[in-house]
Amino acid sequence: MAETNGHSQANGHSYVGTRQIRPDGVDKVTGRARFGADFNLPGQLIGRVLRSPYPHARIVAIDTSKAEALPGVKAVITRDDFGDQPSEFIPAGEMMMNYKDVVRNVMAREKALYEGHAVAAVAATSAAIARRALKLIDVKYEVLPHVIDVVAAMRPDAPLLHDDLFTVGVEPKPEKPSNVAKRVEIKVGDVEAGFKKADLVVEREFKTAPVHQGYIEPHAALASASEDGSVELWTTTQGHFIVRAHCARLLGLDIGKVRVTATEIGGGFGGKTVVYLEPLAIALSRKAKRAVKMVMSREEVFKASGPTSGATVRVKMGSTRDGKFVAGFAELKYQAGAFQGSPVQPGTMCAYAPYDIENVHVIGYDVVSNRPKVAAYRAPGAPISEYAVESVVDEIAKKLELDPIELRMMNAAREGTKAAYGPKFGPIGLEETLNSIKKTEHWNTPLRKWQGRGVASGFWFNIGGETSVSLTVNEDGTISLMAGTPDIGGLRAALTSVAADELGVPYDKVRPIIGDTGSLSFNFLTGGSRSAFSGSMAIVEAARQIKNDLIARACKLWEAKPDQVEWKDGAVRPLGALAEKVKPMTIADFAKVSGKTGGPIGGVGRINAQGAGPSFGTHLVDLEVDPETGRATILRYTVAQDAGRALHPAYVEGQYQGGAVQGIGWALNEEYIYGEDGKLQNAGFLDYRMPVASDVPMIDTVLVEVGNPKHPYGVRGVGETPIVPPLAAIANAMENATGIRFTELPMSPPKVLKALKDKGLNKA
Amino acid sequence: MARVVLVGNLAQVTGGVAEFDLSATSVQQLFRQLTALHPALERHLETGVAVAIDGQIYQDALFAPIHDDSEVFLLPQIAGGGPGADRGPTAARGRSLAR
Amino acid sequence: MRYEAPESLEGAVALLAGAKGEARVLAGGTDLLVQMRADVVDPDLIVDIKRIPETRAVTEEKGGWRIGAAVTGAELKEHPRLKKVWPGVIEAANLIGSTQVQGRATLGGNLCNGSPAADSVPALIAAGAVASLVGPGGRRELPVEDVMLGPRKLALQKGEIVASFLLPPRPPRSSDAYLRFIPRTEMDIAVVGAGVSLSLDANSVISAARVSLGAVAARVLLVPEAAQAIIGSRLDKPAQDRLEAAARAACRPIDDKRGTTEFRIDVAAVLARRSALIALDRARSN
Amino acid sequence: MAKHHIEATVNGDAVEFLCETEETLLDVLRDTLNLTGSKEGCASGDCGACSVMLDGRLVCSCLVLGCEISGRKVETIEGMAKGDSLHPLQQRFLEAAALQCGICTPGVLVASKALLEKNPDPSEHEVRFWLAGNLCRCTGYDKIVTAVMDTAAAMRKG
Repeated sequence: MAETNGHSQANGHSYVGTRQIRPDGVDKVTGRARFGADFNLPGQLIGRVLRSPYPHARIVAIDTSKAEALPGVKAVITRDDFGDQPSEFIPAGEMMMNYKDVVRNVMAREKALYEGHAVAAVAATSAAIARRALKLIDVKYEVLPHVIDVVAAMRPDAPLLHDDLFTVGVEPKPEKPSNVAKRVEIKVGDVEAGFKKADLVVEREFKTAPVHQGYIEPHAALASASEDGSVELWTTTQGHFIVRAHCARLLGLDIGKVRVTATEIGGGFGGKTVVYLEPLAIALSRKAKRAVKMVMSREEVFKASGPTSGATVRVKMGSTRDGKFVAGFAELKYQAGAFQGSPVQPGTMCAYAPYDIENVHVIGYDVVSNRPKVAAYRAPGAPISEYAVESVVDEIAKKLELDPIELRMMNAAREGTKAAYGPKFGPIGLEETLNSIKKTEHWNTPLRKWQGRGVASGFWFNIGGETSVSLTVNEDGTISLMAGTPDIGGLRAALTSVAADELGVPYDKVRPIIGDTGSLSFNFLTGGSRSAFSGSMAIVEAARQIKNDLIARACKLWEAKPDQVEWKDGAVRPLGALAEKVKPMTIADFAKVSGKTGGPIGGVGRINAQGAGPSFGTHLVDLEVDPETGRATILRYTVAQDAGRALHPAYVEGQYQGGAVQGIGWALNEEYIYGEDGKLQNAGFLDYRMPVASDVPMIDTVLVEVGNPKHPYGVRGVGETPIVPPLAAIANAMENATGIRFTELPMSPPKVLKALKDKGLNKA
Repeated sequence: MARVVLVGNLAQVTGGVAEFDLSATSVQQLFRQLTALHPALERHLETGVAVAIDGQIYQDALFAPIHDDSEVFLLPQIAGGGPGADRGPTAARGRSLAR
Repeated sequence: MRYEAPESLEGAVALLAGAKGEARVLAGGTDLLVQMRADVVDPDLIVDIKRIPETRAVTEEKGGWRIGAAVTGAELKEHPRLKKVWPGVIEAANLIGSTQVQGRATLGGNLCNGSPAADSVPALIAAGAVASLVGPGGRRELPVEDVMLGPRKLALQKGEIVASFLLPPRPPRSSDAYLRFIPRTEMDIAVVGAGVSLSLDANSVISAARVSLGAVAARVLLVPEAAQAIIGSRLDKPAQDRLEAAARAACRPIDDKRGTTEFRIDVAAVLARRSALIALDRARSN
Repeated sequence: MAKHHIEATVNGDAVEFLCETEETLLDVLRDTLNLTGSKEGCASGDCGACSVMLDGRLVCSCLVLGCEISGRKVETIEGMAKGDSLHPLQQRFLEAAALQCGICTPGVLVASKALLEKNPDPSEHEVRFWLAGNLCRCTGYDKIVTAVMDTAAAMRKG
């Protein structure tokens, strides 16, 4: 059987690796593309949510009678419209999802656990009526003391959020409930022995503030439930199959009865992997017997959707005089928000991952507090722990008077290095990223007073996971590609290039769409930098099925044996003597006779993609500090990251640039600001200060490609690593510019000016 | 005999025993043998474990092969940008384990 | 909620004076609409003044300039001559929000929103601008520094609106400047604002000056002591130090999500000095 | 309260609609005129995803009342392409991957077109400060600014 491995086109030219125009692009530049809030149904009602004004309160009673009586109100729901869920752990990576928590986060039950927590929802014939109806719902609260900061929440006398939450991972099993949901730990070698061998030990404590993913599109959902138990749902999400599973569970529906369409998604970065409005819209629609559309306001997005953890991290590292790291200890305290499930586990595993250290011990605590439940934010947990470690690494370099890149090079993880979280690494590109930064003109340009340069490396595992795609050959030989992982940043362009190369057809003959949950088998969500990695692997499988089918059909048509034919450059070609008798048949030729030769032509790829290769990155940043105001200005930024093989270089560069700028915001100005009353003070884009176009320079990128042997094209996920290095790179640049080691993020002007004043440095 | 190492909190379930030498030739056999030694492990193996075999990380791959000289690590499952539930209510999906 | 767009000042005054419930003036709307959407205000009547000629005009008057209350920041920036005469006032007006907000935001709206952190108000006060108010009792003139009494509190009587501002005539060798501090480079509300307007005599000694600070007290401040600190000097180092000391002394800031008290005082002094130096530089060259 | 009856021009077409006083131009465009190209990211004028041209002036349509546009001209993203050829900015944004998720793209394109009509040869600084009101969280702005400057150069060559 002449199995094909043809990855290239007729003239050896290949779309993979080139900058094709994305097939879904025209609609996005003309305003035709439809995002969450752009879908409407005839006769739809508008839904709005009543949210708790208190950060912590028992909900004694909810009286919805006056709201229900308001003309135009068609349905009102509260906790009573959702059956309770047992405490059962569903594996969602390390943030174990527990449906007892999911149902409570979607609609408060016994208690409101954060300001903005949903308490009731209404559906009415207009937004104005819905808003008025909310004011008529009478909720009796018994306000309780609240706690926001993670360290405060861990104190034995702290207000308790859940009286049935006992710390897991602690021996002996505690009898008293606490806000510490879990203690996690990884241990390699003997860290105390390591510290004894160290000539230099540096220990620092760091503090980071909660930051939001900041996607510009608010959450939106449109649900239409019918009396036969079937549901149609349009929602902006990173994982419509996951949304379907959650909604089916919370509303007692068969999964097969629920069909979810993923709309175009206006940014997610991990924050749209959770359900907020979807179960409410379905419940309201079921009750009102009409479609219900719900869209969050920006204030609701900030108050009621999950930012990433604020955290306190203590790092202690030991190094020999010549710069060999001999011991790495870290203690991570991560906020989980109202329910357990912070990214502290991946945080512990990533802390020392970039380095080859014999003795590592990392402890992590998952701590609840009266804030919205944390959701993933791009390499969840890793930016925080690696910020702390990379800051201490920089301090070691300074104290040992070693070049910061050389020091990292000496300790860098390579192929065969035992990772701090256990297994040996396969081929990885950390060294190549360090070398390429060293060779840049940026690294070698001199700086002036009050200017500083910082470097830092970063790592993320990347995952594969369950993925289903389909390729269909249409009657005219054109190809319909259907993937099941929502495309946020150019996935369809990457998959189209792979499909075109695999089938030997022109790029513009392939039309990619994202299928709804009724059109494909199960897909895990877009996250973990997995969609290009797994999607392309599944497309190769689907294409293989088509090519083998066409080879079989050719053999029957030509009455030939498999070894007399081969697939090459988009056609089945006769070999040897047979070549005189018959002409090659292209995909379009087969499409014309598909009926006669067996039926419609197509292939599906249904895999659990394995072999995801980690992506390492190293960032370099120059900044300038105004000593009289404490403001930092980013002068220059370079990202070098290993992509394995860039299916579409422009969108890989885009991930590097976007992650870097999110990191700049996280490091300099972004933070959730709470008042003493436990309420969020900056729930809007005016005072939640994300970088604007004039805040940042061009972000230069270096595409390192150390192939991942476990992928047919050598691909590695690239989406998450870019946000890991910036926090420390910028902190190291600040130290380089001011001589002060800032250990708290964000390094906002008031904090910087105060530190400069304390040292009498605040003069030009 | 493959060398098997438990990473993270799993060792707490086995009373601190973190390393084993087992004759398993697949992940499914490995889980059976581990559960036979430590029944308390079964719940964890079923819902929240990734398996690294000679450096490659497998998630939910019961039939991944294990060789005689393999080095195997059982890790807390790694999820990326998506903490969303793995597969919702039917996560276990009737996976046949040690039984 | 009623919406009216009168074409005369008298029409607007009559509507506002006669309004039963809460009435609000709409110029650019870049503050009013945000507050309405956030349920901070729920007016029964909106009076759009953009169809009233005086509010939209920029005219020369008695050697100075009369600027309509509803002229937008973008229009001020494009005015051929204003920027040369009053660079400080124009750069302040142009720091209110983004390009899009510039297309709508007005000097009248910025003042009457009543925020101590308003960007254009320190520059108008430093310039010695006088607001021309029209109400049931007719027209009266009020220096801009007297219009704002405190956060969201104005010296306007019921039914009174700001129709326009008069910028006084400028002796030769005069200029102004406005600086503000924001953590980003755009899009933020001023954490501190400093406007300085000054004139030089024949041998470049400061003969007249006005200094105004924003976001450092319950209202935008005119700081006479800061002006005294530099009048009679060439803004040498001692004069700069006196200016900084006077600016610090005048500050009564609060801690809030945008800045701490200590930070605002420190930065107010720095911006007052830097703004004065720019105004001096500009005054020398014209 | 009776609704306002408004007549105006949107993308060159005469339009007629009823609107409540508190309805913004963005609400009217999206919910009444079914032009969903302009997006709501914040409804407070801080993100620019709703940018439109109002009588030739770049504004946030969420900060304009529907009843204010009586007799005036509005241009939205849906009016940017002429006939079946995209505007050079639209084409360049696709070629240069100057968008990822695309929610900010309509606002950025409308704002960039307004810039180039005012300033055919903008510096990087001028482009960045002009677009400071258009938040983008995916791209880090690099490819957007580059695409605007490249388009300006190409248009200058004619």
